[in-house]
Amino acid sequence: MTLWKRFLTNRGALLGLAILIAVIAVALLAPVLYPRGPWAMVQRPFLVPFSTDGLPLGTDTLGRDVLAGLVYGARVSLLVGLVSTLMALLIGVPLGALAGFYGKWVDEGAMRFTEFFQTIPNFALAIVLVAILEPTLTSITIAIAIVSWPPVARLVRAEVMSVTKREYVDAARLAGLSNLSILVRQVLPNTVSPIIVMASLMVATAILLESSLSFLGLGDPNIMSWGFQIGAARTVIRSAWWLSFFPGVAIVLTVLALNLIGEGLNDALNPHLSRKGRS
Amino acid sequence: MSVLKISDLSIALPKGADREHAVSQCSYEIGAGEILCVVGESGSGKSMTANALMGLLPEGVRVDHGTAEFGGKDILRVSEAEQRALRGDRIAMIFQEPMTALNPLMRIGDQIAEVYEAHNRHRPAERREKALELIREVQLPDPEKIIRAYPFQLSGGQRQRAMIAMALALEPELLIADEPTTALDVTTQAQILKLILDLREKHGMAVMFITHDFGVVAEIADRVIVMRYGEIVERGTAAEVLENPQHDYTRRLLDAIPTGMVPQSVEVAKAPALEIRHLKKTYNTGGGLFREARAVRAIDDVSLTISRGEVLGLVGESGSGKSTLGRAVVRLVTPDSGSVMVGGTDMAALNDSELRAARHKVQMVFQDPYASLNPRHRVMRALTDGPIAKGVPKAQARDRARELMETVGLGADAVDRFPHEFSGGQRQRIGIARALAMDPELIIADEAVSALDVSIQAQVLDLLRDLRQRFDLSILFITHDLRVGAQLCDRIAVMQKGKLVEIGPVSEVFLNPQHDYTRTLLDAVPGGGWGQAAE
Amino acid sequence: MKLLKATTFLVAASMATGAVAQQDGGRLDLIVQPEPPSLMLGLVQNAPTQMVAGQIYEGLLRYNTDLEPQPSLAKEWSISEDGMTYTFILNEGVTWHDGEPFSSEDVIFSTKFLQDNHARFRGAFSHVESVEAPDANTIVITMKEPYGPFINAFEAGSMPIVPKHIYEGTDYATNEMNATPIGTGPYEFVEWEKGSYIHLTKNEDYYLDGLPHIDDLYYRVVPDAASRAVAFETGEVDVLPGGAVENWDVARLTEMDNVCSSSKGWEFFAPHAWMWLNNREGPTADKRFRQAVMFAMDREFVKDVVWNGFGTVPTGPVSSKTNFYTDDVPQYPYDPEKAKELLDEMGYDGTPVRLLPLPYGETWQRWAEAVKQNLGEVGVEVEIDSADVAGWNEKTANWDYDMAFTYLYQYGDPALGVARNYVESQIKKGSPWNNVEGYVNPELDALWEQAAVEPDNEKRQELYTEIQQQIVEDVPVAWLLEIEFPTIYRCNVKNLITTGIGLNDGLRDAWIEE
Amino acid sequence: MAIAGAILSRLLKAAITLLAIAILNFFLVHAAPGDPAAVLAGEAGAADEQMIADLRAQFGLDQPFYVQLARYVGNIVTLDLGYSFRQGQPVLELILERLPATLILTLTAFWISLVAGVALGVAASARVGKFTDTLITGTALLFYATPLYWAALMAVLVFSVQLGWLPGFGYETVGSGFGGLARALDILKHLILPALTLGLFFMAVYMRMTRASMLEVAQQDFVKTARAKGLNPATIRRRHILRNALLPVVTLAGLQAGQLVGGAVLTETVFAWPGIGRLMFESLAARDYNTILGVFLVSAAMVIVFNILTDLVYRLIDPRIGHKA
Repeated sequence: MTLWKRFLTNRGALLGLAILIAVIAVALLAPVLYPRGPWAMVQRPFLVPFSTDGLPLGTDTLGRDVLAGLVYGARVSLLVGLVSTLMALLIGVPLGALAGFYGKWVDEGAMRFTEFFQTIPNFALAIVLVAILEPTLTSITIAIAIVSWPPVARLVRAEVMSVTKREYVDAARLAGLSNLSILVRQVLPNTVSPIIVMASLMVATAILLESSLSFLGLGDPNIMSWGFQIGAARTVIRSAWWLSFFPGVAIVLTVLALNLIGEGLNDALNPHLSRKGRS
Repeated sequence: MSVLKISDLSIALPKGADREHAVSQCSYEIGAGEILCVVGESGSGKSMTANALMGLLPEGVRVDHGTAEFGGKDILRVSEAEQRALRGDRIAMIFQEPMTALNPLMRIGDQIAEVYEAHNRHRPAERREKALELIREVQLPDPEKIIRAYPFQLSGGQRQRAMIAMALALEPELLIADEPTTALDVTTQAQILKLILDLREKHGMAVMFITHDFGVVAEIADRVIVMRYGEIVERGTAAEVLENPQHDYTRRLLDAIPTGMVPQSVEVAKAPALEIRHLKKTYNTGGGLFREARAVRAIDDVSLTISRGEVLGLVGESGSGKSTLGRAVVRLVTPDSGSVMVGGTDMAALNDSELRAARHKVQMVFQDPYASLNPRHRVMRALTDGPIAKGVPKAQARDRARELMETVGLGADAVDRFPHEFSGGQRQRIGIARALAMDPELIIADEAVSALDVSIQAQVLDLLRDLRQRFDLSILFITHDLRVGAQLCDRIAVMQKGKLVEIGPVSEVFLNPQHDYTRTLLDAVPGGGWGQAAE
Repeated sequence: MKLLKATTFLVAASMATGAVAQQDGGRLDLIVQPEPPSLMLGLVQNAPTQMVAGQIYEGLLRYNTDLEPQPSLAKEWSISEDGMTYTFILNEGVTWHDGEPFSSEDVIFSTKFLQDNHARFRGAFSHVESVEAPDANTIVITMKEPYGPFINAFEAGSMPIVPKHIYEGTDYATNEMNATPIGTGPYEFVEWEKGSYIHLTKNEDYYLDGLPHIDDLYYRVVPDAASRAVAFETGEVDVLPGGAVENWDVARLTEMDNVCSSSKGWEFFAPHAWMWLNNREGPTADKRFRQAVMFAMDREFVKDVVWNGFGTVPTGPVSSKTNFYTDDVPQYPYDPEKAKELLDEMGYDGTPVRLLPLPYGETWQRWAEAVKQNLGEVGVEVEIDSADVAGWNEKTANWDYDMAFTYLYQYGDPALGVARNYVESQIKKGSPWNNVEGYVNPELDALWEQAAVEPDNEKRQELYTEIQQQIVEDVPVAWLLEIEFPTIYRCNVKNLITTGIGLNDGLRDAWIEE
Repeated sequence: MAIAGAILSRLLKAAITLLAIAILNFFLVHAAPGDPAAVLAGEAGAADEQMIADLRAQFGLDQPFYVQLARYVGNIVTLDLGYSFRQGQPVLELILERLPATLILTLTAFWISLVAGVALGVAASARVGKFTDTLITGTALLFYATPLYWAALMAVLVFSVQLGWLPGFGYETVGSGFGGLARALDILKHLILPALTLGLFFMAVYMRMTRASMLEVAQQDFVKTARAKGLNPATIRRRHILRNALLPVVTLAGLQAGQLVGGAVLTETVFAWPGIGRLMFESLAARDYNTILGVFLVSAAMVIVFNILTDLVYRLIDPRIGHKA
């Protein structure tokens, strides 16, 4: 069975994929759905959900449409999740690859560096970074990337080490290929699967992290994101539960979807570990 | 009187498997004190029956039809609890991989005593005593120490002995041994086979011995069953089957076995293709925080020469340094000192860029057909990457690749396929074509046929023999299997613990070994006596 | 000499306000937010410190909600006709919490201590020639020149009296006793569980008979606004000082049984919110742009929605609660069309402007968002900057902003709390509290100066009216709101707010009805 | 002996790491806009240059940057975390006051999540593919995807405000005068909600890991050996599968236990828990340099301590470590 087919037989993964596609679609269509943007004060504040036509999820503390905020928030969550993951990969993959491929002092040095970053308390570091750089979309993304690359480096290092031991890599050496070309063309492509699985989970974690930072008031004030919505609404949670409830659900669903996809990919890539596979 | 009587047994595979039944309509019995060998190649379904008897069938696989009568009951139909009561008590089993078959976190003594615990025998204190007795019985050294040892502290052979001790704990009527010696070195294998024979003698238990190796069959079997695709194709006493096989398949299997018949070697006296002088390589393991540094001499002052057109067999057990030597010749390992002269170049002395330019001189055929080809690259790429890097024009390299695929018998069109579309034997052929594509002066074949089934092994050896004649190849053929070595090589070199202990023409080494170790090795070859008798 | 007030009336007066006889005893839990850095009021004067330490330390005077002086450590006081001499008669039998007697020596020492450590005190005392203590219970202050607002500078936050016997000759900042403050106030320090609560207990030897009434005060530290609301709901705390919960919660909480709220107790501070508009550069340097901003903002909407109806839209720089206020000034109603006209007139090219909100919680953030939206509607693109308290400070103090939110206290008199933001002499980099916008108007500077030293109140009013009229025309900053911080408390807590600084010194008279 | 030596060498390495962290953070923290003097002055509501200059001199901020750094590093190597000018207390004292609360919270959450996670993971793996498994994995996935602070808010709403079962915030009942056991019980009551919400996420993590690990180990040869011995499934699961399956869980748990200490900011904030996470967050806003750096160092030290502890535990479980590679 091909990877894709195996993936599609996994009901959880399919559900995840469906949710994610929906979220992406909504994010892309945001300007079409709500041309006035998420900040427009459209009605009385604190309108209860399902009470007013056109405002199915009610309005927030300034009379802004909660649904519009959710729709625009999808863009930010996905963007921060994706970009910070990409950045983390850009740091972690080369570092891990070099460490795993060259071994010896390169490995030693790279792993010390990685360990160093793993010793610094992650979330605290993210907070300090955002506070220093001042909360903007860029600084938040950078901070998330900086705290999330070490596991990537470790994974890639382990994978590269294991792939480098395979005989076809020896064969490539004997073919006279250069180290760089072996690393890039023979080794790395064969480590892609676990990296993809990890990346899908990292996007999920990054979304959670972004929302946590926003909750602490370290969000970009010009950007409507889900974390921002919850953070802004937490003080009114008693009187206007829906303001933090719906963005919370949006986060849970998106993160859940990404996790389901990650697990589905993992199962599809490692059929011998999945429960349905034969021993 | 039969201990076990299997009638009309069929075991169904789950949907989507390559065939419907792992085992179909098999009937046989094992008598008390009898050793029955179940022989077959991978996928023949030979282990499935054993698993069914033990109630250890993998998920999705189930008994479809038939009975297995043991102690007056059909043990395929009894409840899980009854089956559990049988397991380890009246039927015991040992497995192929001694390295993984023991719980790494438990002491050997506890793992043995656990058998008593599982069946509620003896008081805890006595269990230890019993375990100690068993350890003595399977001739493990220093029993008091072994009982407290963890599996990782034991060698493969010792672990297999510990496994046997466990199996013997409750004096089973039937011992099922699933390829118990396949993963062991040849000398260890001989010892374990002897141990099983002794124990059979002493306890009179029946043994169902599953193997792929007719050599082992010759050593141990009373009766033999040959299986193919889940069906029994031949049965009889050991002597009948080995000497007078009735079924084509059996005959082919037997023919495929390198018999150990020693060919008269051709004298080759041309210029040397490879000259190794005083080669040394020492590995320093450990030196970390938690362990003491240890120096292992993988290659200890080895010198040898391979003439142009010669095939030199390099044999030795695991850890003898034979593979390290092969890898040092291609400079996948950099030796500490000494020289490796190939066509006037000292491979051991080149720097990185010189080395890249000289790589094509020596090529290698690897052991694992599944790991030696990049799963993401088409065959064409595997065959042309090297030549192109060497400077051969692309079109020419591609033509050559097609040609080579014809040569190794896969057809020119096969270049556009991915490795996973080929079987293990076919992949080894691709590996050989890849080596040839570089027009090397020397080929290192590192256990190139070890991972293959016997019949496939024979085909690949035939191909090598053929190529050798057509292209006048110089080959360093590394193997742990002396019989294979004897078939292809002109001269044999024997390595032990990094040292070259003997080197000479095949006939000399086999018929008139000079070194004790060589003799031990030859004696340990299973079915050695039978092989010679066939001559 | 003219005797202004006598002490004995006050106790009687406050007794009279309660119909029921006052009860002693009980425990009161209050929120303090954020956790104060220190309780040594002489060294640290930020809001939470003032709120807690105001029960421990005392000033010479207090001020009622009409900002009239009331006795505190001084039982009587007088001002000479020429406004040059202030005489205070101190209460007798006052002791420090450690039992040492209090005397005029402590007051003299405090003026020295505060000169070194208290910026606002330093400002007010720059007009003072000398301080003398003719006897143990008398203080005589001689001025360099008459200074009208001086009588408003004696409450505990402006001039806390600190113990000489503890601080004299020591390094004030590192004195170990800072951790266990000793004052003369109605409550004594017991313990401070950092991050959790501060416990004060009744001063049994307080010099006013029968006061205080409550046995124990617990100032609770709850960092999250929503949790603070929960704490009040679940009955864990009894008093939410102004600003302790977000405004949206106020309405909900006050609807609960036995819950009262009051907007009183802020008259002395009269917190006044505005946006600094950078008068030096960018579009905000143009008066028409600044006026357009005023017209573009729907300040009533913000008051109603963001502040839940609390507060008053201001007419200009002086709060309606502060002395010498006038509403006879140019008006800036919500008028986007007018704003657009002004922008067209100046030829505004669409340059985006940065807006720096005040990092004090969700209310302020919403406010910034509303302003952004309002300005966006008249075609001014606003980019909200973000910064925490330190970053906000840094940016405003170094003039790195286009528009920036702030709010400041007025301390009862324009000369104390208003002039500093508009006179040229107060344009100094490094402080976020002076003339940060860079407004320069020499003509007005002269009027400010004149008004400060004018002894006659009617004349002062005239001067301040003129100032207000001119300055509102110029819009150096965009005035947003006279902030009201309602205090929410259980109705059985009586006499909680009796002065112009409310909770900061109010617990002296408070009592709990069983 | 070997263990003692190993630990010593680990500690040395840890000391170097900590010093590097201190220096890096020193740069980071000083790169933030504003300084403690400005914040203090700013909060006072009125300030003049003299006041800010006085404060800066008092905090040593008037010195050149490298002098400040050298002074700080000098302090650190003599185990002096410096003085918090904002709080008027030595940083170490300040941290030690707050540390117990954080440790109680995080360790409780850690143990709850570990024990519950492993138990659920075992339960799910035992009934793989069945309803129980689906239910457990589904719930775990949900916990895994739920923002921690959101769960915390909801928990306060339901259990504290609506039902009134448990206190919604704080560390203990203030001024209760409880001592001894009564106080412990009181703290326990306050602990339940924050520890549970903090633990939920990690419980999901450990559950998933245990389940996957159990399934993987169950495929291994020695499990087949155990079955061939006739052991009953429960014994096999406990003695053979679980012990081996715990190895990766222990590794992960060790990594996270350390991170928990510095990572409880959110929980501490929502539940007003007087721990060091909050101390750091508040100090950051106040630019209380020494305190931020101190908390960072102590949290990083916790990570290291837990890593070493993990190694020791690992040694207890796995005899292979300590004997050879």
